Amino acid sequence: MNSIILRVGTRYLAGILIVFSLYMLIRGHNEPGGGFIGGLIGSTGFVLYAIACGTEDARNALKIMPQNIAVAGLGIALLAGIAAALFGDPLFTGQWLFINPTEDSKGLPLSTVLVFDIGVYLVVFGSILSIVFAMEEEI
Amino acid sequence: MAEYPDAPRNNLVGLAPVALSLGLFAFFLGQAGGVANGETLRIVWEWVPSLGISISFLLDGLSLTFALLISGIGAMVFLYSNTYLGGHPQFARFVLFLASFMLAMLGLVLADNLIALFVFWELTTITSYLLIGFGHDTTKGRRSALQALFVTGAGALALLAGMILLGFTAGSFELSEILAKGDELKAHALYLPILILILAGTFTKSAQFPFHFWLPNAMAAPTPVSAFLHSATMVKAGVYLMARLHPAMSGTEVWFWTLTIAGAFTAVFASVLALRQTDLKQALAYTTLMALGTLTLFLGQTSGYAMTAFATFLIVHSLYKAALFLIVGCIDHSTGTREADILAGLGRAMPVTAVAAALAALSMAGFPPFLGFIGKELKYAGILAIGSEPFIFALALLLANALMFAIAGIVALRPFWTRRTADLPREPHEAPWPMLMGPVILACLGAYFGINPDPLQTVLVDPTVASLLGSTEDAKELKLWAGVNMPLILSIVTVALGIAIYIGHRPLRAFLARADAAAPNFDVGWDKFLVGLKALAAWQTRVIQTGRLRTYIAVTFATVFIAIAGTMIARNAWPGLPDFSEATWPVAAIALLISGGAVMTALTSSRITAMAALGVVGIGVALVFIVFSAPDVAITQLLVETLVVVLVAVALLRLPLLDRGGRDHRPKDAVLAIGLGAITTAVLLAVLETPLDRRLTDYFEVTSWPEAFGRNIVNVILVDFRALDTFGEIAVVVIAALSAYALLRTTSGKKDP
Amino acid sequence: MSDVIASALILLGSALTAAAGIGIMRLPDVFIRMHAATKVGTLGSGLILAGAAVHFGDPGIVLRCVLIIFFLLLTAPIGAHMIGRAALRLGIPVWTSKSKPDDPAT
Amino acid sequence: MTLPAIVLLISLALVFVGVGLSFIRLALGPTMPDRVVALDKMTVSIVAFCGLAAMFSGDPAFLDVALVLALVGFLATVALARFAERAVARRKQAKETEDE
Amino acid sequence: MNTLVANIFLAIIWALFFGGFTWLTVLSGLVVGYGILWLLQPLKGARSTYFKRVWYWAKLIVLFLYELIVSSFQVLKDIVTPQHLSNPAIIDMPLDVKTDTGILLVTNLISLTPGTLSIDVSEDRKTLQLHVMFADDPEAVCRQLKNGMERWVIDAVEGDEP
Amino acid sequence: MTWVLATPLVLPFLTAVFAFLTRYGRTGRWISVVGNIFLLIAAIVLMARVLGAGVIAGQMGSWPAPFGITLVADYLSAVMVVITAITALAVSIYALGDINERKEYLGYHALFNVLIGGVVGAFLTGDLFNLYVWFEVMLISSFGLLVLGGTKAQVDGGVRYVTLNLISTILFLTGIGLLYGMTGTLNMADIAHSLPSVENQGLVTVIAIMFMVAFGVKAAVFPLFFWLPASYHTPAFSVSAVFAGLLTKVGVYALIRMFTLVFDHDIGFTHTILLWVAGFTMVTGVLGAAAQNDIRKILSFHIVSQIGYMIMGLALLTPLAMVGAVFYLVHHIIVKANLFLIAGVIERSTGSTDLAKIGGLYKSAPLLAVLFFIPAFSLAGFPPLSGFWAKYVLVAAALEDSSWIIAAVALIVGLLTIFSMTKIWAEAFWKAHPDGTDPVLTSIDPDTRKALLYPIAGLAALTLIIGFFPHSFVVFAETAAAQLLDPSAYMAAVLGEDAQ
Amino acid sequence: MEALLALTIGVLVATAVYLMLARNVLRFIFGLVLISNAANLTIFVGGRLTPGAPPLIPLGAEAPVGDVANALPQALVLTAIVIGFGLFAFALVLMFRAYSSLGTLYPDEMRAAEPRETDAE
Ligand code: NA
Ligand code: NA
Repeated sequence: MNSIILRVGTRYLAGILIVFSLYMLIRGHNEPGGGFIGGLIGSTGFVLYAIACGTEDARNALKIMPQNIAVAGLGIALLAGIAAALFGDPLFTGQWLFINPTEDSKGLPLSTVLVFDIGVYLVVFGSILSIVFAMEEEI
Repeated sequence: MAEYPDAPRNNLVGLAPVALSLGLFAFFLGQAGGVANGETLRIVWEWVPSLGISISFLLDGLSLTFALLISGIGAMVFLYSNTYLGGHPQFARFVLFLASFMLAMLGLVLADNLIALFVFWELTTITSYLLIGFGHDTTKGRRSALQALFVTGAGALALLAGMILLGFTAGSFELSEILAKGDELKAHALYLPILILILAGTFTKSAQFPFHFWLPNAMAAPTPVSAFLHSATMVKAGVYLMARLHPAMSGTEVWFWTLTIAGAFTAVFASVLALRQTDLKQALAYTTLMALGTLTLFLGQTSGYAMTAFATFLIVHSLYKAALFLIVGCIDHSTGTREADILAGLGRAMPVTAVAAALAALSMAGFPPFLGFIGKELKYAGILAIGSEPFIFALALLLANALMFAIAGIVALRPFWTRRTADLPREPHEAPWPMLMGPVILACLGAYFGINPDPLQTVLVDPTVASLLGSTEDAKELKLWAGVNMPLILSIVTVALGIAIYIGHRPLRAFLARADAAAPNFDVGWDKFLVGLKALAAWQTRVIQTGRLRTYIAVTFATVFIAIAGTMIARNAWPGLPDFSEATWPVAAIALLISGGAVMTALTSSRITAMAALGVVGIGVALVFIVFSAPDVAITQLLVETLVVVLVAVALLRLPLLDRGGRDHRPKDAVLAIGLGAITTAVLLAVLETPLDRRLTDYFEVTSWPEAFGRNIVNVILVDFRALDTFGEIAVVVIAALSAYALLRTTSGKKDP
Repeated sequence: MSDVIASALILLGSALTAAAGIGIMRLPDVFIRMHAATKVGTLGSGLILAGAAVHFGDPGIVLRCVLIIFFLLLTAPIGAHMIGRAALRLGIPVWTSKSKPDDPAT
Repeated sequence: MTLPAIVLLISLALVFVGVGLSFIRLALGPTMPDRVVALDKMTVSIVAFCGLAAMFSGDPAFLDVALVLALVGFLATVALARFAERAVARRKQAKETEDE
Repeated sequence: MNTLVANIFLAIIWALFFGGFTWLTVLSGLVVGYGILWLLQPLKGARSTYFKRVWYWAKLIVLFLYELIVSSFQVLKDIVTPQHLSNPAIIDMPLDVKTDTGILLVTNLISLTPGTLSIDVSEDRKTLQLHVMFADDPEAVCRQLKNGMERWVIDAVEGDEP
Repeated sequence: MTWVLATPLVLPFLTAVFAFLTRYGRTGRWISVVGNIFLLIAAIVLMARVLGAGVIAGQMGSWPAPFGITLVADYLSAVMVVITAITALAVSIYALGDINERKEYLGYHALFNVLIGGVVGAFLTGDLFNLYVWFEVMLISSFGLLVLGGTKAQVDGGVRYVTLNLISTILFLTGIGLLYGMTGTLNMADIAHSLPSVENQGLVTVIAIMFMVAFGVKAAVFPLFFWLPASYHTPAFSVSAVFAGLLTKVGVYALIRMFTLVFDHDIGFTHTILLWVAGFTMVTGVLGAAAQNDIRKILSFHIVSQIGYMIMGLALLTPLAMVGAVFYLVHHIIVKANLFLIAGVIERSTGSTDLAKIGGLYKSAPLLAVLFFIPAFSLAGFPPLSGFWAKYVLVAAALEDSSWIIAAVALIVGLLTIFSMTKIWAEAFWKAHPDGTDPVLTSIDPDTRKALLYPIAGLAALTLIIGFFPHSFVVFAETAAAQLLDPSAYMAAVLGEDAQ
Repeated sequence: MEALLALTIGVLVATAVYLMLARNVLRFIFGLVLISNAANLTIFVGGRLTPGAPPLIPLGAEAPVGDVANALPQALVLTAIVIGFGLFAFALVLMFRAYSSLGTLYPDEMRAAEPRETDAE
């Protein structure tokens, strides 16, 4: 797209969108957000990039083939579910680790549930981009 | 053989089944003494006990007679084939099929479980199909194979139904138990259906009128197959089954009339048609039909004479018919033709064959002192024992026998003993001994048992009658001279009439050819049936699988509508009048927005309007989610809606306009669409009238934070409570992406990044 | 006090939003309508969110409202630019005061 | 802490008026960009709607919806505008001014 | 230097998203921002003399808001009056602002202030195509924008450059 | 031990992920084979446990039923999983010779294994929405597999397949929404538990009919089967084999599950409709096949016809009929998948699947003739092959139930099936090749040939085993049928004993 | 409230079906989007409607305060939306591809899989 305004705007917006998407991902367990929403927002960052600067640039920026991101995300989500086996629990039983617990809070949570949500993020992100990039390359 | 000069012969493949059948023959012969003394041998292997199906074998007189015929004639046919077809590239297959057939046939006649019997029955059908299809290179060969398979297969399905009903009615599939319940069966309401279904199976298998037409066509098979399957064994499977069930099912009016009339008619009809044939094998095929008719006729009776006649003629016919088929094979093989009008004067070149043929033909014609004579006398005795209208049936039999007499002369005497008038394709020569063994032995047996019928009587006939009637008491004696009686008189009339027919057979044949051409032809009917079936299939496919996607979609939606609306009406599940009192104006506005967007999408012929209108609907739906407290869903909805617009906008760049001239007005579609919309609303309103059970949500609300450590309950459901759903869902997303990518790139030639 | 300010902001904002809608309906061509949509509309939404910020008062929420306004101001003109450019390239005639009234670009 | 409900209701009504009018413009067209502008305007109005919803319920969660929409909503506008523009480039001969 | 500024910018955004500055949010924001900039390398931007221009930025924002509110009434008036008051035209304005950010700011701000709408920037970045609602005197509109909005932006964004 | 249930579900997805990420080399295909071997092992372990325990259930995520998602295996589920694993292994081996590197690069193995994962999930889940999700997984991967290769026929077939299946999907989803609105639960056993207390029982029937139509499209019953004959002949042979074997059966499975466990309140209405549907499906399918002249099209229409038999078993709903339905289901998967695999070999050795253009195989490729003969005549219901028992039990059930018409239909359709199978046999095998050539298997390169023929031979052997030793299969099917007709054990395993 | 949305869903279904029955598969795609929305709304409405209270647990509380909206249908709808998007994207690409390789968007003219009899023979 030969629009200078859009290109320059994208320079900022794409970054903001991706930061925002990660934010939505991480806080999703407690506030609106989560892997889906995060992945959707993150992908719009690169969709915008592709529209403004072309898919070649967007692919270069992304560096990894979006399909691989998506499939890896699926693998991560699955491994997060399988991890429960190590603790003798059924598939997709969340495993939690609270770092630095205090009196009034449980501490910083690390969990397979979050890993699962990251997998979801990557799947949505990678999948949308592989479709949009491929379609963009058709026109 | 001339045809396959390089091929090895008399190898293991060819001789093993000879040994096998001889061994079996010896085994069965060994059992003969016991059987004659009324012992029965029963072997049971459980197969599917929970369905009452076992592989159980029972050897009684009837089975033994058949088993000996099958294994004995089998041995000769195998020996014969080894020369006749030895070296043929598909000889091994042929032998395999033929041996399988023989074993299946033995299984059939020995089986004591109806379902096991059916299994063997069908195995004979398949092997016969493969054997008839030996000449698979020709359209005719394939047609004949299919015809035989289809006709007998159709009968077999009826038979299966009959057997199942019989088993259910009798409470067992074991024949030995069923036969003990004859009176119960005959009194049962299902007796008639069972009888009809079973007779459908046996009549097709035994080529009774009007299912006779497949048998002459099956002569496309190699001659040993014809000799074995289509005269001595398989076609008699139907007869066997009727005989097998005779004790349980005979004696009713319907049994008597059906079998008697069908048998008599087939006998006469077939022998008339036999006379019309000029191909020796075809002529024999029709005489086989006559024999089967005769056997059926006798099975319609219950008298001792009839049963003895049945048993005797069964054996007689197998002996002479197998011999004659093999002889025709020798003639064909030797001269290259089977045309009755050409063949003549072979006696000098083929003396052994000629003698064997003469012996067999005399037995067939019913000359004393051959076994055929005894058989014929018993037949007349049996027919005269019929309770009602015996003379009509006797007349029929007389006519059939006379024709048989004439045909025996035409087929087995004329080619050898008349002067040659026309050139033959090949100069005749005697067939090699393995091919002569069978006919000679079989023909001699016919003569031997005629003179000395006692062993036959004790070993086979009496036990068979015992199987049919329960005891040997009523079995009649086999003897050449029974004094001057009605049967003898009929025999003399038969001979006289036979000679007359023989003399006048040429003009008679010409007349028959004309008559036949005028009469309905079942073989042509078969073709018409196939054409009709294909036409029906094609018509149905045109109507249903039209190839027009729009029709498919319309039918699918119409089905949905009819199914739901019909059920709503049938079950009166309508909701009460909807209650709009709680509706607020913002929600009404949103509803209006969504509806407006939807209607605009449906009616516009502009793509960008459609896209924008879709966007409006998406926004409206997101507003619903916002108003009713679903922020996560609203965000997702808005994001997805945006991506939908982006993707559609990209795709549309390459796609043409929505309408080519003229707008898209479709009133009929609109009716269906409105109907579906209305019914959806109705069902939903009805559902909303039931109170909602919030158990699940209540549980999620109280456990979300304490146990799953999340305060966004929706997200906790997604990643924890129902993570498996979410996992499946992301799999959908990944695969959608991979599929879409693959679709765009498989052949587009674009390089992958 | 804050409620009064918030109410004023919200009412003003929503009035502008409605006005923008009227503008979109009434103004004679796509370019002028864009003026209404892009700025009056954006300003209206911005004011409502400003009202929300005042209403809630919580710093986190205020920041969020500020971000929303910032993003609106960042993206709305880019969108307008894209539409305007397309309109121009489509060759849609610009309505001028010399054009016939109520007969905008066709 | 609660605003007078009447204020919110009036605001809501006004926002809906804006949305409704935009929708009419979207339906009327007549040109492609007109429709895109209308949709864009509606998107921006929804941001306002989210703000109102947050105040109605007292739950700031709805502001997250507004945040997302403010960031992403213009993407549809961009895509549609680009479509309008390219569609013309692709069919120079065809008179594309009047939509299709 | 550019990268660092952008990095901080992203880190702040990140922290804002989490609703406050704690060592955890800022630090993680810096890390995340770094990752993203690494991802976006082909898009290098952001100037280095950012802090010096805080003053100009403040001025820009205030003046812009003033413009926005005051001149909105022009459009409003046109909307609410029965007659169309405007006299629109497409005009070309020469651009002095050079940097990408500058161009974006100028065009966006021009678009946001009622009465003017940026349509396009030419490929050579020298001309800005505008739609002006009240174009009785195109020259004057042009001059006003160049001395106003563009000047402020150049001061804020490109202050160091001649 | 819930992992007995979860492992067969997880394995295909793991296989898919690893096969995709290694698709640049040839590793992917072997990962697929090895993964499916593991799947078969896992399925057999599951079967062993089910044989011991009757019904086993497990709660994913440790959340109790009906709140969390239940995986549950009764006899029917277990045998479906085993048969799925067998088919998957056979097809993954076949794919070694059938799928080119381009398709592998584009993700064939991922699509295939995810499809298998979806099928396994559908068989094991005890949750209605989760069933929807697995249906979607299957559907989307089948979309991808169908069009992979991108020929015109594939794309066109794809359009037909996709549009019609999407309608069913939406209907399914709507049905779930409505059922949830009535019962407030998604666990199928729990729904079955709650439905009797719904006041408007007529409405329950309406929803039942919605599900019947939705699954009817998936199962390809009359008059909803259009998509199947329009598309199944277009993709790669391994793909149509797995479609033919498994996909429609999942629809049948879902019908069986829903109309024994959940919707058993108005049998006089629902199952009468099913019986009519079964009859029409049998007849229209078999007549459709009779009109075709391409092997794959013939086989495709026969899928429809044979689905009718399975529905007939469900519709009669007697113990014997359910035995027939279960037996038919299992038998048909093996046989139909195998026939499509064989069609692939026929195409490779003769150059086409159009009967007019091929021939001569009986003479020059007797091994293939044998391999075809077994499943073809099994399909036609000849004893002692597996199809005979399937047909026998169903006909016996119909006769036992005095349902004369459907019994007659079943028998006549069986006859017409013979007609179609012999048509293929006569044209492709008996008839000489119209080119005068003698097609031979040795024209296929040895590695490919092995890859193609081993799975065919294996499936044929299975057909023979079931045919010759049907007893244990029948006994198994009897237990499966008993579990279906009296779901108390199922419900107890899912909801706990006290729920009864 | 629910009744009003039930009506709206009816309108969505009707328009969607009308579109899906159209000659042009592009309209089918549009119809698909509409009917997906209808299905999602059905689930949402089936779970009953609660205005103004998202299913979130406030900081410091163990469970939601007061009556909040039914979270389960929301999760289901979210799942359905994403699945629907996947299906939609594929369907769109398929139609796109169908046009580029078959040259038409009218399925009545795409007869590669089920050729007309005249074409076949
Ligand atoms: Na129930
Ligand atoms: Na039940």
